[in-house]
Amino acid sequence: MDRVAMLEAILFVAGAPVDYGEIAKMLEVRDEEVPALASELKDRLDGRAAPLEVLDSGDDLYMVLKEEYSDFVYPLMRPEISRAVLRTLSVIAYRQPMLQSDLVEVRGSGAYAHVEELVKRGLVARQRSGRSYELQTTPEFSRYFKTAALSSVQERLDVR
Amino acid sequence: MDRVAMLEAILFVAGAPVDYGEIAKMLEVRDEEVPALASELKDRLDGRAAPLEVLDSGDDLYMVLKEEYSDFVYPLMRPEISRAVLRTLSVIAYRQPMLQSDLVEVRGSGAYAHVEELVKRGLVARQRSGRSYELQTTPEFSRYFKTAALSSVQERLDVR
Amino acid sequence: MHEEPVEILVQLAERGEIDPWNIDIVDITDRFLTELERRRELDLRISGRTLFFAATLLRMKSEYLTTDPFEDQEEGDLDDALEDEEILECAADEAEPIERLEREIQRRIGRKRVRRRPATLYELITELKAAEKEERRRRRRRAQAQQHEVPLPRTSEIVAVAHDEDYRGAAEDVFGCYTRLAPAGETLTVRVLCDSLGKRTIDVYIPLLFLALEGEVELWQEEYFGDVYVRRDMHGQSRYA
Repeated sequence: MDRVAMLEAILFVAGAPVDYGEIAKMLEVRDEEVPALASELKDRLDGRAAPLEVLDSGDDLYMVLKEEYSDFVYPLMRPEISRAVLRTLSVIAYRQPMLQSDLVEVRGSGAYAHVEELVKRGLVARQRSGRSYELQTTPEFSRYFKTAALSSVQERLDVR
Repeated sequence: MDRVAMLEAILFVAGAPVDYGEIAKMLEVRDEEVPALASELKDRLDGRAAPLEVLDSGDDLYMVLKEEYSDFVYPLMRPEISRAVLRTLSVIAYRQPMLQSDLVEVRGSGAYAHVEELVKRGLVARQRSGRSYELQTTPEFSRYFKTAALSSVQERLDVR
Repeated sequence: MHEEPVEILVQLAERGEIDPWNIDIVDITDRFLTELERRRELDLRISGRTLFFAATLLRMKSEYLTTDPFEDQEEGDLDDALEDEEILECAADEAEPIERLEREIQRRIGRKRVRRRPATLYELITELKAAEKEERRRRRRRAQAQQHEVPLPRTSEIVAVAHDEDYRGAAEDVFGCYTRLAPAGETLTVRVLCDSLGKRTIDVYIPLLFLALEGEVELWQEEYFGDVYVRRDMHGQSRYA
């Protein structure tokens, strides 16, 4: 069977970044062969104007919608996370580590409920710090961002 | 933006069948135009040897892995219907039409919840019959298991 | 006039400068009382004020806790646009990167939907086989339970059978008779076996129970006091065949 298509099949069903090692095992190739297969898959996706893109972090691969398509689809498909919660998460990710009291200053009192939801989803960690809480994103959250090439934003995310 | 790629983006994110109507609304086209877009997407997927295929029921579209690729990837994934529910479904499929009370006799009282789930998934139809319900599989059932006629399912299920 | 610590906290909370959620009222009250005692200035009026402030804080906290989060969310959705404008005003220099970050987060987290594969026809068939096995087991259990209501063999009879002829020999005889009458594993009644062997029910039934226990045959009964059926258990590995 076509290994590049097999790789696409794996990434299609994964729903999260997949380690080189895991991919290599499933495809019965060596770890070092994974980047070449990924790059061939990228070419194929571009070749047929697919809305999909393969993010390669050097450790894992992640297939996501290209940015312009995600802007179009997610607002319509009603993502599980509301726009307001997403904005709160972005502020925390950008400013982390951040005091909850500072967050409320920026996002209003609705932020308490947002933090509650984000902690429950395992995207934000909350730790007592004096009279307030210190907030930062979790390793689970970072897992989705290993591949980010977002210059200054990336630096902020690498704080931890 | 490229409507065919937009359609692919929608189906990629949905991970479930999406109604013609919903697709038409998102793409801002008329319902009648959806099948043509679907067929163009099929051609593109074939063209780049993608492991994906578009299933068109006439009411909705569903993007799934082609069978040969699902045979390769699926052993690594969990099925969306639990084994217990699948077992209940198999009994209904084999004995249909079947009274819910007889089903509970065979499968235990957990079967009520299973039937609930199967009805919601559109795989089983439930019709009042005296003091119980009569259960049978739906056309969606045959479509789900990719078998053309119910009778052939019956034959294949005839393991005794 | 010096402001008391608790009063300061209340004012801070009222001005929205601290989150009442994060105040440990017990701790603060204790510390305050300890401080007063240390200074040997304990006085009922101050104590009363302390309690009053503590109560106020408690009320604020309980009000926060009892706010319906859904009510908040609905309002929140309507306020989304407002909040977004707010954030642009608050941090103009940060608004652009945060917006970019938000889109990137949505793209990645939104993808997070673990796809489950559809069930296959093969699995459906496998489960059907399992269901049948399960049902046989259930029937067997029921049959065994009902057997105890059918004329019960007396203990002396069982002992007699087990002693007179060793049970394995008796089981071999009964099984041999069964295979002769039902070479393809068909279903027979115990009555037929008794007639064929010319034995009493008890002399056939006890060996059958042994055979059922060893997984050679299945025994069941469809109605109270009705016939007891025997069938070869195809899943069992016969030692007698």
